[in-house]
Amino acid sequence: MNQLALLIISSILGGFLTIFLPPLYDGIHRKIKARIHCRIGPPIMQTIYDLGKLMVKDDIVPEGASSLFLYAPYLAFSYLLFTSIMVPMIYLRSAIGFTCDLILILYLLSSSTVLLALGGLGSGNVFAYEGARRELTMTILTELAAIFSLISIMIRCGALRMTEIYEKASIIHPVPSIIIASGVLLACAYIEGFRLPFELPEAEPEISGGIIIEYSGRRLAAFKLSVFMKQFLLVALAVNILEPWSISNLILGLPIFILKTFIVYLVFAILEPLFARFRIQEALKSILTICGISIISLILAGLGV
Amino acid sequence: MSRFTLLKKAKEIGVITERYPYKPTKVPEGFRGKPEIDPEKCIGCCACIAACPPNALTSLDENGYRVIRIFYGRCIFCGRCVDVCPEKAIRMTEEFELTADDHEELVQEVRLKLVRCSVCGRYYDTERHYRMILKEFEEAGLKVDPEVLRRCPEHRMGMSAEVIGLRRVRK
Amino acid sequence: MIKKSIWIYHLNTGGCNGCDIEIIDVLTPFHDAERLGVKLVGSPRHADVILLTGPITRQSMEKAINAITAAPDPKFIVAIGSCACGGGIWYDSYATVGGIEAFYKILRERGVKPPKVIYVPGCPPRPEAILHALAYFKGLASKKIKKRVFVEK
Amino acid sequence: MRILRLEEIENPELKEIYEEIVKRFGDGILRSELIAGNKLHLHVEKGFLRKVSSHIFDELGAFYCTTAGVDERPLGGGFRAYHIFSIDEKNLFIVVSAEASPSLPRLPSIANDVQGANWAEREVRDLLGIEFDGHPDPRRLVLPDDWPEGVYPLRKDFRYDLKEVPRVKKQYPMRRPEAEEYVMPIGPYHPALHEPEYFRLYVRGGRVVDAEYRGFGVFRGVEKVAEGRLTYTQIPFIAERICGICGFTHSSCYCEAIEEASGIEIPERAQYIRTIMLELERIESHLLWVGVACHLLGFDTGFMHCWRIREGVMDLCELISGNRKTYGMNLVGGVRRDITEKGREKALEYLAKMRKELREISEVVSGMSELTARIKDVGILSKADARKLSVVGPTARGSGLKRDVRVDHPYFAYGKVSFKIPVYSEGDVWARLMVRVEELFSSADIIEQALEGIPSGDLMAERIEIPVGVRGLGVTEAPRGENIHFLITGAENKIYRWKVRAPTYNNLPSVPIMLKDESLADAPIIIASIDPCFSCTDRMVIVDEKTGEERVLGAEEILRLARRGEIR
Repeated sequence: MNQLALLIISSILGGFLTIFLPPLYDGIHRKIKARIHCRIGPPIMQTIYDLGKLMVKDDIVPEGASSLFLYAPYLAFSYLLFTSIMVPMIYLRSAIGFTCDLILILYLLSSSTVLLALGGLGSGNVFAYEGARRELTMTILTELAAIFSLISIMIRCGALRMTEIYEKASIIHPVPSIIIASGVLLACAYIEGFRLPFELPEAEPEISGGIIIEYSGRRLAAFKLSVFMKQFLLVALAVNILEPWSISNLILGLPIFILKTFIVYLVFAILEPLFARFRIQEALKSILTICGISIISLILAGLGV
Repeated sequence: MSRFTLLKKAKEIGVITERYPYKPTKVPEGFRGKPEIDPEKCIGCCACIAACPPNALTSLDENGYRVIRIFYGRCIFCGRCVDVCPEKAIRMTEEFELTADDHEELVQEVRLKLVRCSVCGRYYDTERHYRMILKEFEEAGLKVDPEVLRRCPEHRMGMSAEVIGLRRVRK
Repeated sequence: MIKKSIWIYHLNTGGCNGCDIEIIDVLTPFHDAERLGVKLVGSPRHADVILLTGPITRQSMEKAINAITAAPDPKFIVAIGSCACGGGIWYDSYATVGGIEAFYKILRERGVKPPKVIYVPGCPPRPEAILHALAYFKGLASKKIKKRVFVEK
Repeated sequence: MRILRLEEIENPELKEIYEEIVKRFGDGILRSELIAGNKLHLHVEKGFLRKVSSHIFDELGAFYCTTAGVDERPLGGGFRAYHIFSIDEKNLFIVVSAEASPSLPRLPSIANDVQGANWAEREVRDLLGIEFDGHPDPRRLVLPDDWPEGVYPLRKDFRYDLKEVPRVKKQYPMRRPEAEEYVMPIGPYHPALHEPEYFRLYVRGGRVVDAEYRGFGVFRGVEKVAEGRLTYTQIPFIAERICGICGFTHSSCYCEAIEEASGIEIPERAQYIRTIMLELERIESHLLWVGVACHLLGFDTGFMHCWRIREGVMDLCELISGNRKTYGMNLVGGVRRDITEKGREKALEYLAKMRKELREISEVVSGMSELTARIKDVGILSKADARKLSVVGPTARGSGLKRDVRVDHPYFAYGKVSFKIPVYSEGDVWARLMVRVEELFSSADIIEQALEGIPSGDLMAERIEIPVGVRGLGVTEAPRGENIHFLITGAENKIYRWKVRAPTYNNLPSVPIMLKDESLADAPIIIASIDPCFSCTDRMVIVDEKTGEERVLGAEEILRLARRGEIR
């Protein structure tokens, strides 16, 4: 019984972390970015305020928007919330775990991105169309890289179940293939978070916010939160595979997990202000390079390294 | 990677943001802020109104008063009114925080009493201007019949200097 | 909640760029409006506060109405600069509507409910004046101007 | 006015040119006069207009400046179009004018010979109703689509404050996209522009195949208001508000024109002060542009740092003039404020700091491969195209044309300082960026020299009298290029006609050429690369209101469009 309670608590905590940590990290991100710009920057809670405000704002549905536009952000959000329960973050087991759950996680992650892009398309706005086009083009390659690296992790650990993978990983750790694979996952997380130089789908000066141009109010909040959550889940997956020993530690699990993700987001925040936006071709080229690296990890995993 | 010098640079410069509105800010000397009419000095001559490029300064004669009105919502803060004011009654202040909820709040009005023409009873000039002219005549050593000066320009027309009573007072 | 996070949309209705540049200036390191929770957005759909500059030219009027109606409630307008507040030096030109009062009259005629407006005169207003308006909106600063009438006794 | 005799022209080069023109088109020259020592005005017979213009443009190697239309009926004439040309290497201006009859105003178009005249002639047609025979593209340019036919706002019988011009339903004839093309609107409200302007890009497979511009959204009726309401001394203030970035160059240009026309000699100190303020304004404008360019390319850190550096020049201007922008220092006959010792010290201190910081920033920017990849070999304008369209300023200098008013036609104190004019031949966005960055350094040089050599003395000319009915032509180098003000003085302290040509007016027609075959993502930076200042360009033009359903307007309109299937 105790085990079950723990399981439920950790799952709820996982969902809670997935919803509240990324906006907080985004606040820190903005603060650091501001610091590199030599200015004070917003309060750390700013992104949470922003999302809270969007909740109370009017939600305008443009005339003739498709049902995808209406439901995509909520759907994506619920997909990701579900995924957050499946991904073990601070406790080894998750409430919903079964054989091949990794495949479902992957599926949910990529379909949430596709949903968001489709939602943008559903608004009928030409800028949203352009943003969604960019998003989809990039997602295909990014997901490829993510899939390759997850497969290489599966191969190396010889398991298909998240919990087993973590168990195995904490035993064999550290091995090159897993380190590379989780590095690739982190890179994917960076790209999926609409961060410069990959901020193409939103690209305010080019396409006025692109994919989110028609969203407002709660839907915009759900949209933004989904993007944050997706990035966070990828980061969570990656850091726990990269450094899995804390996950089974009941007391230190939570603080160490937060510390790990914080460090990752810190690096993200320092990197972003140093880049200019890629053109789509260049973005694809660099994502392709990341794909190549993920294939290397695949080969290494196949070789058992 | 030259771009990483940006980090060094940011550290070197530090945060340069001013803490306004928590800390007040200072404007340099000679700043052209909100123009203000000194109601005690204004004589209602309307020189500023003729000079004002956007017509932010207007005048209107109503109910025995001349209303000199300045609307900051249209003012371009050029300071031409200050240049042309003969009485130095307008000055540029250092105020620039002109946030308002209503455009009526962005108004300064100076209502000056008018004098009537002694012939037709029409209001024609401000009392202050009238008194000033009288004083100027006196200072210049010219004597003038105040009753004649109290005529509107129309009824003063055609009167020679003698009739107006303009003659040098012998000392 | 809206006072903690102000997303601004910049709506130029034929201004000379002076105010527009000062609005951008407010976001740059010296003034850094982001510390007050202000963020510039590219779509009126995301806007809480519309910063309106310019005397509203005949041409841009329809577009301005579109942008204002596209913004979700609750929304506010901050009229930046003397052109927006009262038409500026072109208030009576045949090609402008002539400031926000006249513009609001047209809005009312069309049955559009005009949002509440805050006036920020200046040509262009200093960045601090724009910050003051935003701070006033947030309740951080007080109004410093009121109508003054002098009547000669 | 009569025909000038050769002896009356002192300038030897102008004399030679005049002699040649008289020899070739003797009968066609009806009258001629000197607007100033180096500015010749030829009144030609209608039938000779094209020949004379192409002679000046092709054989004398002149650049086309602009065309000013004037309603001269109250003066006892008809409608007149003044085509203004400048011969840069010889520091000469030639104005060719022809008169159209008041009842049926028609003139031959020179736009086929002088491509740059395309827009200006359309503008004159819109505002004054002069028909140009043989014009290649006689569509409306400046008037809104719903403006009724036959109402010409610049005619003298049109009241400047007439707000109730009826609206008619009509559509602007934009070209419809072909199969496989879709339309990408940039504007009217686009974060890259900050002004209500509209570019319509025709995109095929992510590449721009064609572009149309339908701007003129910042029409405020400047010229008409100035003619109708304002006096000579008030006009510098409206001129300054033509543009909030480069306003001082407009008011200086106006003052230059009117001072030259009335023979007012402004004190040397005032000339130096104007020069210093103009260069401070250039620094402010270029830093602004470099920052915005960084922002458009997604490099916000560069944007923030450029504007951080810029803040210093704003403070400096505030110290000197009493306001951060719209300095309000110019008056006809001189300047209103002096540069104090404190201002001088601050300026020198700032310039040294700016040089250092700017160098650091440009090193970082040039080392960023993803940024340079987006501006090198992008948006190319060839030298031939640049010459054909008579583009000006950094746009011309980035395409290998060495033209700069400050050197070609020195004014104020520019003849007394030495500085470098950067010229790049690549013609891409990178070249235009580099021109601006290097100009920042030469501006600093100019200010330092001017502060060094500034003489003491008065600020205003003693005698300010403006004769009635004389023509004036002022030219200054704005941050964006050559700025032209042409005016005719009038009675009662008012101006009869004031024509403003801002640099962007000549540069904008080159944007569709630059955009061709470029990727859509680069369109904003290409448009921005000419540093377009729409408020300058549109100073006198009105544009389309809601022009029927087809127009791509705000988000709502885009939607409507999409549903109609125009966007595939």
